[in-house]
Amino acid sequence: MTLTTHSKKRIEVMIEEPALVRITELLDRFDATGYTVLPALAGRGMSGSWRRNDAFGDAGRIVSVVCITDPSKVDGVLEAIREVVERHIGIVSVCDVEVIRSEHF
Amino acid sequence: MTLTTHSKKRIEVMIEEPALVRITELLDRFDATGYTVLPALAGRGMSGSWRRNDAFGDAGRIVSVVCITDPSKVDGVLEAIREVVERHIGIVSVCDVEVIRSEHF
Amino acid sequence: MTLTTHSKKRIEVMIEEPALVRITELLDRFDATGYTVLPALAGRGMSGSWRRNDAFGDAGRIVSVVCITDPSKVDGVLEAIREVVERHIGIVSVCDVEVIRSEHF
Amino acid sequence: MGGMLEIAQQNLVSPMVLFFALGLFASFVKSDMSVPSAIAKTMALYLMMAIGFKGGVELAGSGLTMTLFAVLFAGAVLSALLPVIGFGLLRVTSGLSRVDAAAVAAHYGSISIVTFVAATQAVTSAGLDYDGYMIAVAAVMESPAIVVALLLAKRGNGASADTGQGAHIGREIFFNSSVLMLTGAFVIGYVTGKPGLETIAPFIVDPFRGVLCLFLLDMGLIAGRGLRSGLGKLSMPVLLYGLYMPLTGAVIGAGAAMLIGLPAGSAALLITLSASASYIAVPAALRLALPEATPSIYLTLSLGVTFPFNLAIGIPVYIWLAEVLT
Amino acid sequence: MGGMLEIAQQNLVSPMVLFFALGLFASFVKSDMSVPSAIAKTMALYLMMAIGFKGGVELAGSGLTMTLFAVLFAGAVLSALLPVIGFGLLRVTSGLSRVDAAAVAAHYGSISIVTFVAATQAVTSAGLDYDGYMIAVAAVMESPAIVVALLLAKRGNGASADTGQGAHIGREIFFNSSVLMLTGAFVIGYVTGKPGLETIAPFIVDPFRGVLCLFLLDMGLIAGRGLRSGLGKLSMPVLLYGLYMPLTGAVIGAGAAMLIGLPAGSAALLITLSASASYIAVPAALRLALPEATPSIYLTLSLGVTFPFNLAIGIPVYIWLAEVLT
Amino acid sequence: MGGMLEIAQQNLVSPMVLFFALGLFASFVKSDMSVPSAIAKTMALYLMMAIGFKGGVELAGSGLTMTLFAVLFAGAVLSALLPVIGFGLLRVTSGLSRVDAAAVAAHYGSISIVTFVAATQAVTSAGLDYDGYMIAVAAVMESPAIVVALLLAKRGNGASADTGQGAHIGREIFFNSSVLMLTGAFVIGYVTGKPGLETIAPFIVDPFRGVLCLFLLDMGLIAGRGLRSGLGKLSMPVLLYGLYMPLTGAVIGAGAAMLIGLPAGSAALLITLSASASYIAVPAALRLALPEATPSIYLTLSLGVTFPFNLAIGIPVYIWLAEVLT
Ligand SMILES: Nc1ncnc2c1ncn2[C@@H]1O[C@H](COP(=O)(O)O)[C@@H](O)[C@H]1O
Ligand SMILES: Nc1ncnc2c1ncn2[C@@H]1O[C@H](COP(=O)(O)O)[C@@H](O)[C@H]1O
Ligand SMILES: Nc1ncnc2c1ncn2[C@@H]1O[C@H](COP(=O)(O)O)[C@@H](O)[C@H]1O
Ligand code: NA
Ligand code: NA
Ligand code: NA
Repeated sequence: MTLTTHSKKRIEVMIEEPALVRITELLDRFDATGYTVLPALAGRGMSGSWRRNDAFGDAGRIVSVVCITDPSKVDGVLEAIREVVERHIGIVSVCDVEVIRSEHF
Repeated sequence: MTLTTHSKKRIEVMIEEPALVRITELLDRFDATGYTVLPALAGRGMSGSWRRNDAFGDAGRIVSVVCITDPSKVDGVLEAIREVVERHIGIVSVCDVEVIRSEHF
Repeated sequence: MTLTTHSKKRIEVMIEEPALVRITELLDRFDATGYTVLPALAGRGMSGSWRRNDAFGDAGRIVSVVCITDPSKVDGVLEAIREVVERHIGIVSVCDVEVIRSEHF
Repeated sequence: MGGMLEIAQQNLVSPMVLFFALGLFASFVKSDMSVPSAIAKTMALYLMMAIGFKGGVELAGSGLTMTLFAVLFAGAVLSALLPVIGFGLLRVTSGLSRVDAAAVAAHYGSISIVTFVAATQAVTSAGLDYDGYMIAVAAVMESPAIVVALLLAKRGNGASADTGQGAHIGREIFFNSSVLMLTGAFVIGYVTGKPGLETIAPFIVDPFRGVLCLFLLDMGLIAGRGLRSGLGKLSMPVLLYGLYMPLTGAVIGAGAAMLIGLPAGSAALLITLSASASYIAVPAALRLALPEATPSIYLTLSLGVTFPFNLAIGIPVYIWLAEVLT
Repeated sequence: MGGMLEIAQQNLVSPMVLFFALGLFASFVKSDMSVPSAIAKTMALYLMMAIGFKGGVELAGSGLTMTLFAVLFAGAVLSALLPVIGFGLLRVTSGLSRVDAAAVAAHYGSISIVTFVAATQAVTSAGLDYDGYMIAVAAVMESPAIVVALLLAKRGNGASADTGQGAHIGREIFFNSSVLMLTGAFVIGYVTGKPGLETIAPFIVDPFRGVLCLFLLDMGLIAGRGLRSGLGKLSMPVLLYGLYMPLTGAVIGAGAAMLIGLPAGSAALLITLSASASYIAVPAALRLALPEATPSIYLTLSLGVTFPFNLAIGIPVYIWLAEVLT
Repeated sequence: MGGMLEIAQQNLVSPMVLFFALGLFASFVKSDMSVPSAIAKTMALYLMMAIGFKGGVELAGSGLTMTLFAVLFAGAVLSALLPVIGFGLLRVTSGLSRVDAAAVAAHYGSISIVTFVAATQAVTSAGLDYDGYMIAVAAVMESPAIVVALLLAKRGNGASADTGQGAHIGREIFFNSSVLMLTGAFVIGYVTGKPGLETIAPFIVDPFRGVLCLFLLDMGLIAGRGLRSGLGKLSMPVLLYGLYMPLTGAVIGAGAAMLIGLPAGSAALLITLSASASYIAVPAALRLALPEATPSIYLTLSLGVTFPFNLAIGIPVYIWLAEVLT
């Protein structure tokens, strides 16, 4: 690419909705500049399968939290997230991305 | 990263909703440990464009199935997915990710 | 992987919903073969935090536009997207993916 | 009871049809107006719940008669027969592939519950009555067309064998939301009768026509957008099919109604069912069972062409036909 | 007033119970029928708004009495006491861990507002009246059970300390949507009284039972799917708990009703509240406060086993019990 | 017809205002209560459909008069004029940039349909009548303010030229969902008249006030959360603008009403329209046409400050003003 881009990390946390607030508070605490929460419709994991329309309230639903952040912050954030997902239903993955406006991350 | 992470693959299948069940059954068959389905709002591809609110029922809507799985399983899964998306509307992509709790994948 | 795959780029644009049409028109203009729009539920960034259920109309909501496209087209597309997100609320990231049916991209 | 023109005129200035027109207009001026899909889906459930329940209550009042069984049987036969005719017509007149022709034909053999509901309103406005069992006929006519069309498509080798998906497809055909809600509410209405109806009438009877208006607004939006993007892709013979096939179905349905000796109101509904084309249940089933067929053809045709045609012009014609023939 | 069988039979053929059965049936034949979650959530809000408002209006008519305070107090005590009993029973009879036993017990100490609403309909159908303040009792009984169950779970070391999340959990327990809507609408109903009710009755009174039918259809779908996937994972002692615990609660609730001297209709509701198990508010609170507990156990039990039991069999029994004892 | 205090008091204990307060309260205690956005959007459509339709029916009854054209014209002028005044006031009193000042001014020139609807209820409760054409006035006042504000913003060089997006923006301004639904339903109501209204009254008339309560609950939640996060960021002069601008608009609107010689009920509505600030249509249009403006300023101000002010205090004042002046 000729356009200047910057290497960042894209953290994706799939977490049960009631515990979402724990992840977002943690991201606030670690100064992750931002995040976006996407709803999920259905899923399956070790604790069984679920569908959005087959649950009352938020319990049992998964949301996906996407946080693009600087590689320097990833270790701390992941360590903290691990603590949350160890008690709650959730999975975490990280991938490399390039971004165009580095002041946002 | 100082935190121990494990290399996995993130498979993303954009598939028309009526055929979703074919993808999830296939993932079950291949022992993919889990997957999450995200709804889409709108899109465009070779077969034209669509919007969620402009369709009745499920036909014409796309969902995104995300499955994070071990590299060793990817080939088999992709081959099977290819068969489904060859008959149905859908696209498939794979990227590398790191995960923190390998027992989940 | 033994299955033949093709290297592509996955562009992800988080953009405020009212400006979505600017991104999709731009993708049409650049002959990006397709894209998919995912809704978001909530988020936080430099311009504050938001939740889908706490906004009237579309203003204030973010959607995620995913476009998988050929590396050769990425530069042009990114440059054009940058112009849009400079005036609007939004962030852009790119990652490497492999796809199985190259005729779609 | 007045001529066709009077019925037609009365139909055209009903709030129902006008809200549909508003939706069409909004789509043509590219307005951002839209009804959330969760609401559209729930309104569809509601309309089927209401119409099914009322039908069951009616039947509980009138009891089971021979006519009931005759017309149920006729409905099943019509639903199975019309796709064969439609398929033949399409193969002869248009260049559609075997698979696409079968897919289109399936839609016209099956029924549109919203067209049916609109017809019940128009029938009532025209001063006629209809029998409760006509709702059961609607439920019966949903599925046979799909089965027949699949057989038509698979007889050739245009479609690959569909292994191991029979169970899904069967469920999609016979237990889809629409069939189950209609039949279920019908049975509940039959069991609970008038007293049951009284407890929930303020929900399923009183606001019914208003909800129908909102639903039709949404259908206008969707049909209009479908037309804008899809109309150009239809060849002239295919497009014409969207206009003459409902009339063909209507004539055959009218014949069946005469044979059975249905009263005018019910006859008008059987004719409407025969003339109407599905755009919810059948597309979903076909995406699973016949993915090779091109959705934009059958959706544009049934939702963009035939539905508006039936709503604005067809229904008055069918009512007039029923009055003349019975 | 009739015997128990008559009430039971009348209950079983009400549209409410039949739509629940339709949902169960649809889930068993694996139909794709579903109610969008946005609608289900709104219907839940609606039911609480309506029942809360009407309760407040009733209370405004009858005024504050000693009985009111007595029954509010009794409600709080029942909600705190029943989890202790349930916890003990589970620990003795089943192999559930301390945490899982506490979680299950919390659900049965708290209440199901939909069971309550269904009971108000059945009470009315049985020709009885109930007092408006019973809605306040329902609100009061939502939360104490959760607090007690958390204490039971944390007394052991089965659960790690939950640092710094107290505020969230407290809000989730005392200001959850369900408690707030019930209480808020109750207060508004009390303040605006009959004139206020008249302005919005066509929204919250007339269509109420119809909305309840649609809501119960959805609950049937969800309960059925929960049962299909979860029933096999429950051991027999746990499963039986889902049947005898409501009856245990009912008996204790009946005792409280007698002590206070409640009239039959209100007594039937207090008994129903004691017998019912939560499946909305408590699960959400526990996922936050007690994530170690296994959701599939408490959800399958309260929604899949106890809810249908109460709806079909329990409520008539509780009404009969109330009539016999008062 | 009673003094201002009486109207005010009656307004404050209406279910409408109390449900709004419940929403505010829930947001302040950080409850998780929320109304799904699909429902909020549909309720907004519903309110406009209902109010538009009823207005059209009224007009069909009363016929086209000179007053109608005079007040439509006055509405357009007010909507174009108020942003100029507001812009001037903001530029003089606050440190807002040209672009932000223009954006805020646009909101106050345009209207809030929910404030309008609430005012129609209060007007009726106060024993007054209003003319059907006032709904057309509401539709007419939606858009001119946006155009004028864009001109104000672009006269400077604070905003870059917006090339090639004119068509989108034009549609967003003149064919947005809100304008189209109001106008469309108005025309349909006019065409179908009283007989049309009768068929759908159980949907659009009877439950109207109840739906409004649920909608206002949601507005309370959203306004409260907006206030919590945004209030601190508003400077005092900007905040005060949210209180004196509605009053300024009201006085100017009252002048126009006197000039035309509107009867009290309609005058109260014209005053309310002038005093109210948009928070749905204008923000969406401005994000497209003037993305440089800061959303948190105009949203917090119009939804968090002015809307509650108008609902609780403004409307009674405007009705009293109309009664005094006409
Ligand atoms: N391998 C995976 N890929 C994508 N999503 C997953 C995966 N495993 C689990 N999930 C999601 O996370 C939820 C909880 O997973 P679990 O804790 O394994 O039950 C599931 O219901 C899925 O929605
Ligand atoms: N290159 C792409 N990137 C992202 N999504 C795509 C892409 N191509 C297609 N899609 C999605 O897949 C759907 C079907 O694609 P197609 O089969 O090409 O019509 C589209 O409507 C989009 O939602
Ligand atoms: N680092 C990030 N990772 C993921 N999403 C983000 C990030 N930063 C911002 N966003 C999303 O983009 C929106 C606007 O960001 P901003 O312009 O920084 O306020 C936020 O509300 C988030 O939904
Ligand atoms: Na047909
Ligand atoms: Na209980
Ligand atoms: Na104004």
